[in-house]
Amino acid sequence: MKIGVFICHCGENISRTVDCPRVAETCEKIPGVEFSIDYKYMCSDPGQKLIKDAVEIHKLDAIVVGSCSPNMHERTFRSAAVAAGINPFLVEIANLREHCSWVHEDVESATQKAIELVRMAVEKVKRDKPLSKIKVPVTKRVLVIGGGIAGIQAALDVANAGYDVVLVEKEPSIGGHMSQLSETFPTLDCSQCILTPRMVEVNQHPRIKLLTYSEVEKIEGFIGNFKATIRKKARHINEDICSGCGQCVSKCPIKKKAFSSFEEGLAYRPAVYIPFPQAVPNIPVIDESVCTYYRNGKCGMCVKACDRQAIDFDQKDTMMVADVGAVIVATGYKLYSIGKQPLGSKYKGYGEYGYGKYKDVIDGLQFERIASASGPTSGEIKRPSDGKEPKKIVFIQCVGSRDPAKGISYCSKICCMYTAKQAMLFRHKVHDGEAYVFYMDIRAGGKMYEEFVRRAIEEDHVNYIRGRVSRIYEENGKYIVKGEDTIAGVPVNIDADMVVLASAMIPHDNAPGLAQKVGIPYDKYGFYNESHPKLKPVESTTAGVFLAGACNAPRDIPESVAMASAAASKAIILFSSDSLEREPVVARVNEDLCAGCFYCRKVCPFGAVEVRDIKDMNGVVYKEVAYINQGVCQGCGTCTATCLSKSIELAGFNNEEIFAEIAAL
Amino acid sequence: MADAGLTYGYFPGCSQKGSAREYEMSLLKVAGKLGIDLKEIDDWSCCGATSAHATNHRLANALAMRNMLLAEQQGLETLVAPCAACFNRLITTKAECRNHPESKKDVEELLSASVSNTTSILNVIDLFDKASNGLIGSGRVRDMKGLKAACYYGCLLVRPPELIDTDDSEQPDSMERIVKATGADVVEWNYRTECCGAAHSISRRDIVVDLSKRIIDDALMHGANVIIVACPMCHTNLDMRQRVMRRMYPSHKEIPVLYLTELIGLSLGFTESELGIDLHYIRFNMPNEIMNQTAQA
Amino acid sequence: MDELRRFARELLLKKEVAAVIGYEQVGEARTRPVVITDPDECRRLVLNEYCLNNLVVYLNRARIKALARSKEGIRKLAVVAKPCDIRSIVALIQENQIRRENLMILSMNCHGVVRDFGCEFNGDNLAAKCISCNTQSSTYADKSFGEVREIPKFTGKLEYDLSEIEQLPPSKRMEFFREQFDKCIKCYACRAVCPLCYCQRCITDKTIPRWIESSSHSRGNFAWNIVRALHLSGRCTGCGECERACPMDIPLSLLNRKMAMKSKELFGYESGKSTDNPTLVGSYDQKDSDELFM
Amino acid sequence: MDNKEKHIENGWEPKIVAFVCNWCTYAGADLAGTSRLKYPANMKIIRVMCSGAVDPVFILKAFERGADGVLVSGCHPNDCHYNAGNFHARRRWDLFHALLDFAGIEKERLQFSWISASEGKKFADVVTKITNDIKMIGPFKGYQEMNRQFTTEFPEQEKEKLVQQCTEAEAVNG
Amino acid sequence: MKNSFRNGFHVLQPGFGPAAPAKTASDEVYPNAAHSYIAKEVAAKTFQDVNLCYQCGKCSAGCPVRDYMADSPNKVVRFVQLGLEQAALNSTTPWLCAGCLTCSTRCPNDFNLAKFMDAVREISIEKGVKTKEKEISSFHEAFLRQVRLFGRSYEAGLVADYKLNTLRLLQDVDSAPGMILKGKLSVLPHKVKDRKTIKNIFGKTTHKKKRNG
Repeated sequence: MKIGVFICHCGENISRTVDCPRVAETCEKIPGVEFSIDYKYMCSDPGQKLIKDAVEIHKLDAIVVGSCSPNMHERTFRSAAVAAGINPFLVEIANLREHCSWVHEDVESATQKAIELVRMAVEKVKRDKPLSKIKVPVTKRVLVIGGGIAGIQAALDVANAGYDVVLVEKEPSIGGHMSQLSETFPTLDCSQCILTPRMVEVNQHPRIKLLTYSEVEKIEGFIGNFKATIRKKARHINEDICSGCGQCVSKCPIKKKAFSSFEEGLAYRPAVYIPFPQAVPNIPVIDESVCTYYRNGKCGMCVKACDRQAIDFDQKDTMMVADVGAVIVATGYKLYSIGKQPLGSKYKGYGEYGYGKYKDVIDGLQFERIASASGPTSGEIKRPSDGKEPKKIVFIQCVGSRDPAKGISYCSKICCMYTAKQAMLFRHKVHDGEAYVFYMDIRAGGKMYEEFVRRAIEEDHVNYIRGRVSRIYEENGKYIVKGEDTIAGVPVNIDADMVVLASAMIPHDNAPGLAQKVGIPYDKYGFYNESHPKLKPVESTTAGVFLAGACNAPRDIPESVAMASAAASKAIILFSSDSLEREPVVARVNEDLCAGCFYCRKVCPFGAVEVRDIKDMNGVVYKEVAYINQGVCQGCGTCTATCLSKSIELAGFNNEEIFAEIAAL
Repeated sequence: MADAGLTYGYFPGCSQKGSAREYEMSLLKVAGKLGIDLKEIDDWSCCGATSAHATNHRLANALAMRNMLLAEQQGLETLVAPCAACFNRLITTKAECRNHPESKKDVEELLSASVSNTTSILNVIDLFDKASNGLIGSGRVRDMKGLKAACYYGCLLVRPPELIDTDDSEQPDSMERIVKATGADVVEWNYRTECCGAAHSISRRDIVVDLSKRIIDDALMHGANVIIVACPMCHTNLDMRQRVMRRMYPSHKEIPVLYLTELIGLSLGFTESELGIDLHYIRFNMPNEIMNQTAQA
Repeated sequence: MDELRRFARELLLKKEVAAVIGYEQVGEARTRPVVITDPDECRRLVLNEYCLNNLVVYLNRARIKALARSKEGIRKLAVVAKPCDIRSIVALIQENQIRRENLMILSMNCHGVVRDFGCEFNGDNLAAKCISCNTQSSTYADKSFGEVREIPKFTGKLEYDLSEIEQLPPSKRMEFFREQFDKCIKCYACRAVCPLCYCQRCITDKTIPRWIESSSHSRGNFAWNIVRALHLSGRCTGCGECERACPMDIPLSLLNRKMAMKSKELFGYESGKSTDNPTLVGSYDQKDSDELFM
Repeated sequence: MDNKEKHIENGWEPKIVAFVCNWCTYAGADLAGTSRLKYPANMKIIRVMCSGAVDPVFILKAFERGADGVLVSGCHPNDCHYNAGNFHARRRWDLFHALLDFAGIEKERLQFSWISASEGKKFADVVTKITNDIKMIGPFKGYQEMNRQFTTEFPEQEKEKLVQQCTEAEAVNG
Repeated sequence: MKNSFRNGFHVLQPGFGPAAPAKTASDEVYPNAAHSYIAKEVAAKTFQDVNLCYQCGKCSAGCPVRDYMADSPNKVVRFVQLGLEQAALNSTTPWLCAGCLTCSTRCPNDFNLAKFMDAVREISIEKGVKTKEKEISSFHEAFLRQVRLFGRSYEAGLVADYKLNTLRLLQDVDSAPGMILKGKLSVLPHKVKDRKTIKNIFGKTTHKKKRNG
């Protein structure tokens, strides 16, 4: 085998600390090296031409490039090799820049290391085998996880492009948090008025299969070929028969046992309930934990009320499998739990604010419900404790957010805006009311956002006080809010009738669990990581899995919608061809040597290992061996290291190649 | 009755030998009854108190560490510091020396000795809540029903949160648990962790009287008939300063202030003079129900 | 013993099993493995303190496997196994090497075996693995024979004490093991008797690339013995056959025992306990110790 | 004079091999470069796809080839590009490390770390640490003694000559 | 007022707040406040960077003695952040701080403000800045004198010492007899045996005051 070695100076980036000519000279002496040269910019056009010419003149079979990290220019040099007629997998990169010249100062030792790095690459390339790319088919269907506004938007975009969508929502209805909101900033249009048409469209779209009250159990496979297992939880209502008349709901004798999570705990709901009037699908669900039937086998009022016999107490959870080519994760957020938390909790609550202890200290979503025309107070601002109209409300921003001491250092981004909106709504509804907002900074970056906040201050006379509140306590039915105006430098104590805490957006508790099922990384809070913060904001690091909305970071509605459309278009791009090309770095089993212990199968994270029977002359199975599905294998190589008889090899990183690298040390 | 053999080191603190004499009396009585052996550190010295850390943090570290060093040398693994301020000085110094080797080195040089810094420190609540869980209930001879106690933690018993892993710093409930075990009722009130002015007791009496008055008024407003404290400074400010309040505010309503140990002591059957309750400025009158109980017993 | 013979004979007569693998007596204090296919030969079977071999190793031998693929359609083999040997069966089932339904396990209620053939069975000569045995009988077997008797108290002395070696400083330990491994002549008897060394081609026989240097010098010997212990860690059931088979008297089970202890300590895993357990290698727990990792 | 100085005075520089995963640690090492962090030049990296793909025999081979220390590094738990490769690796290393420890190989010789793609600083710190650790305990005498059985038969010049001959032979044979 | 543009940065002109004496504050303007003496000194004493404080004011909002302070606690932090040494050292706020840790407990960015106040107070002693809160400083001095002498605080001695130094002879004169009667104010001090160590500690830690004012 004739090997060419090409050492790049990278301008002066490498040659400043590595004596490139000497490296090239020394490496020429390595057995097998036919040709060796150094050049100022190997990745430039003349540099690539130099490689091509050398291949032609010296009849090279393989090349080693000593340059920057393979993550930078491996692709460049591989295409140069292809242009010169060499298999792209007979190219090895010695990382002389990031791993050598940039991190060392002494020329002698850096040069020595560079030589050794090149020698390792030469030894590896000697054992490299030509490989060709693997083609895998694409299933043109998308799984959207989460039916909030982001999931709805993504599902509609993909479906309207002509592809099938499976939309999975864990609650009984789609709509997400947006359906709970009263009015939206900065336009103050009614949230449900703009959302419900979309929800209905999802339900009626022929290409969207809507699975509510369902959760993703696991996802196997890889880009273009995922297999999602979905658990459809038992509603105890036959969805095919139910007409959504609501008779069962009104007859249910359980009135005051369960709080409505849609109403954020401000109202009760029966055991059989539809979360909210505009729910999609408009089908009730029975809550086993409070239903009398499940507790003592009696009652059955709902059965009597239903003239279509849609109640099915025996309904069980069902599992279904969906083959999809791409996944859009749009699982959204929850609010920071502001009350006192148990000792040792990840996030420490605000004992000083008394949320949970005082009924009229509420969080942002609770206020949305109170202000919403469809809410428990029909849109009239009333205190949860006694139903009286509060005349003085204090809004506190940054509760949970920008508070590393409580566990979260990020800015929750939307609270400045929604607090301004809520204060404004209060002033519109209670004309003689006074609203105070304690803030640290007002972050109103966005179209018409700053103007909106100014309007709250200038037109609606909301009192903005710069300072964080230290403590809230109850005295004679009033809530004493102890603050400080840090601009005037004076203490401010307000006796409020109600306090609204603008609590931070945090990921759902089970966000890490879902991430592990889907196979995507997440940050320390549980927000899902994008592949690149600037250039790949909607891709996860797992190919074929895209992110939309607040599962990635705190986002408001327009941003979530934009992100959802972006994620949808990424999926649609993926579906534009019928098959995908994949790197041929996959594992193969030597069936003759395989002892059939199937440790490989146990360790494979992708379920790529299948069982293959080896039969004798009589057709009797005498041995079972492992077989690796080339389409499913992602090439991690965990099986190769686990295999006791060393019967599995990972193409591109086989044991012989690695041994050669070690031997070259 | 109690598991014998619970032995702890005991760091009294200066007040215990003077203005808070009754705190020590009651603590030792109660501990003895519950089978907890408190071994006073031999030749302990002042922890430095506020004055040291307020003006000279190296001095503060050295004074506090000297006592922990003595405990180490005398084989006492756990120290009970009944005074909340002493407790705070000890845990703060311990943490600083743990987190900052340079501080530890400095302290060791000042003391001319090496310190392993492993002594664990308990306050009075820890002692009764954690170290001898359930002992009070079983040994109770008097039901303190009829007392409506306002548990006053003050500032240093449950702070700083990073060094207190036994209770919440904002809504603590460990003292309430102990008080309930004596049979007394607890009231929900607002000033449980507000400061009484502490070290300004002498130098800025005006502040202390203001702050303490607010605390007392809030306790009264929420229906308390006794305030329970676990710190000699809190006691001084809340008990002794009521005399000044009476002079300044003629409408001032008095409320007795008991040490936590005194309350436990009463429920364990000790008399008021055994516990030193008669040394308080504001007289504590036992509610009739409890008196009757005692008569029957 | 008679019961075993009768039972084995029945099995063969009824054509329930293709063969019975058991022990036969040879001389006063010695047995050897025997594979019986003729019902009448069952009288050769014995059960006693000299049944040292772990017969499970034969279940994976190609020729014996072939017996159970005969045209008559009998898929079952019967094997005589001490309760401790049954742990090897469990391990093999976990590793997909044999199927329970193709196996008839004839167990004995064991009260210990001798350390080697030719010794008198008493406390002095008790096999090392029997010293702290807690599986005198097995519920996993199809049928057990004999009665449970007490194992004699060990009164002999072990040549090497694991805890003593653990106490040595690292350099001394390395010296000790090098000395021991240097005795190795690469006869692979340890591999041949091990029921869990069933690979078609052992890692040490692979030449491209050469995983383990096969000539017997220090470096190859060290690598071989380390890799052998590694491949058995979390799998070895402690039957001790390797050490008994070693002609150079290398204390091989020291490494195996240490790894078994570590598996238990780190992961709470004991090999050959139950077929329901996931294997140690091939499974993981997110809560596995992260101590090693910077 | 402490050990470290003694070893260095002899002009000895440790030889360290790192097996790192492609996705996290290799990228972390790249970041150390892009951030121009400095660390000793003793370590050479061998890239594998996942820390789960590192065979323990690789490490023995590295020692056989004269390595004084070995580092294995991959993605943090739960961050594995392949979901679980590093979990399997962790178990494997827990066992292997215990085995080598028992066989008398110093703990410092074989070290493990989790270094993510964003931890360039950590990579530099880890390399520095392991290099210092190895400098402290000195050359891997135990293994070198075993190696000597081979190398003594081939003095350095002889070896070079042999390589020369092989090269020539190869050139002739094509 | 001089509005200077040094190094292209607009340099802050302090002079706000009643307690920052205009004369001293406007004289000391640090183009790079993080390198100012006071910020560095505070950081060294407290092991925390003063820029941890992001001026939310939660400390001042919860401070029990806030009402008696001219400068809010966060303002003193701001002085140090800006390097306004005189303003920080002349403020009475650090002296009024009772060390109750309410601020430190609630600080969202884990800035230990009580520790910060200790440091500022200590620096002002080191620098010989005399505080207007003379009673408080005298009390601390009197207290430590007792500890230095006896190893423990000797309350009767302390009160006498304090009164002599502050000339507040009549305060609490009514309490003392009661206390003595109740045995709460012992007439003789409890002494520590090993007073050598105590003396040694004091000797090595006492600030070398520049008594020139």
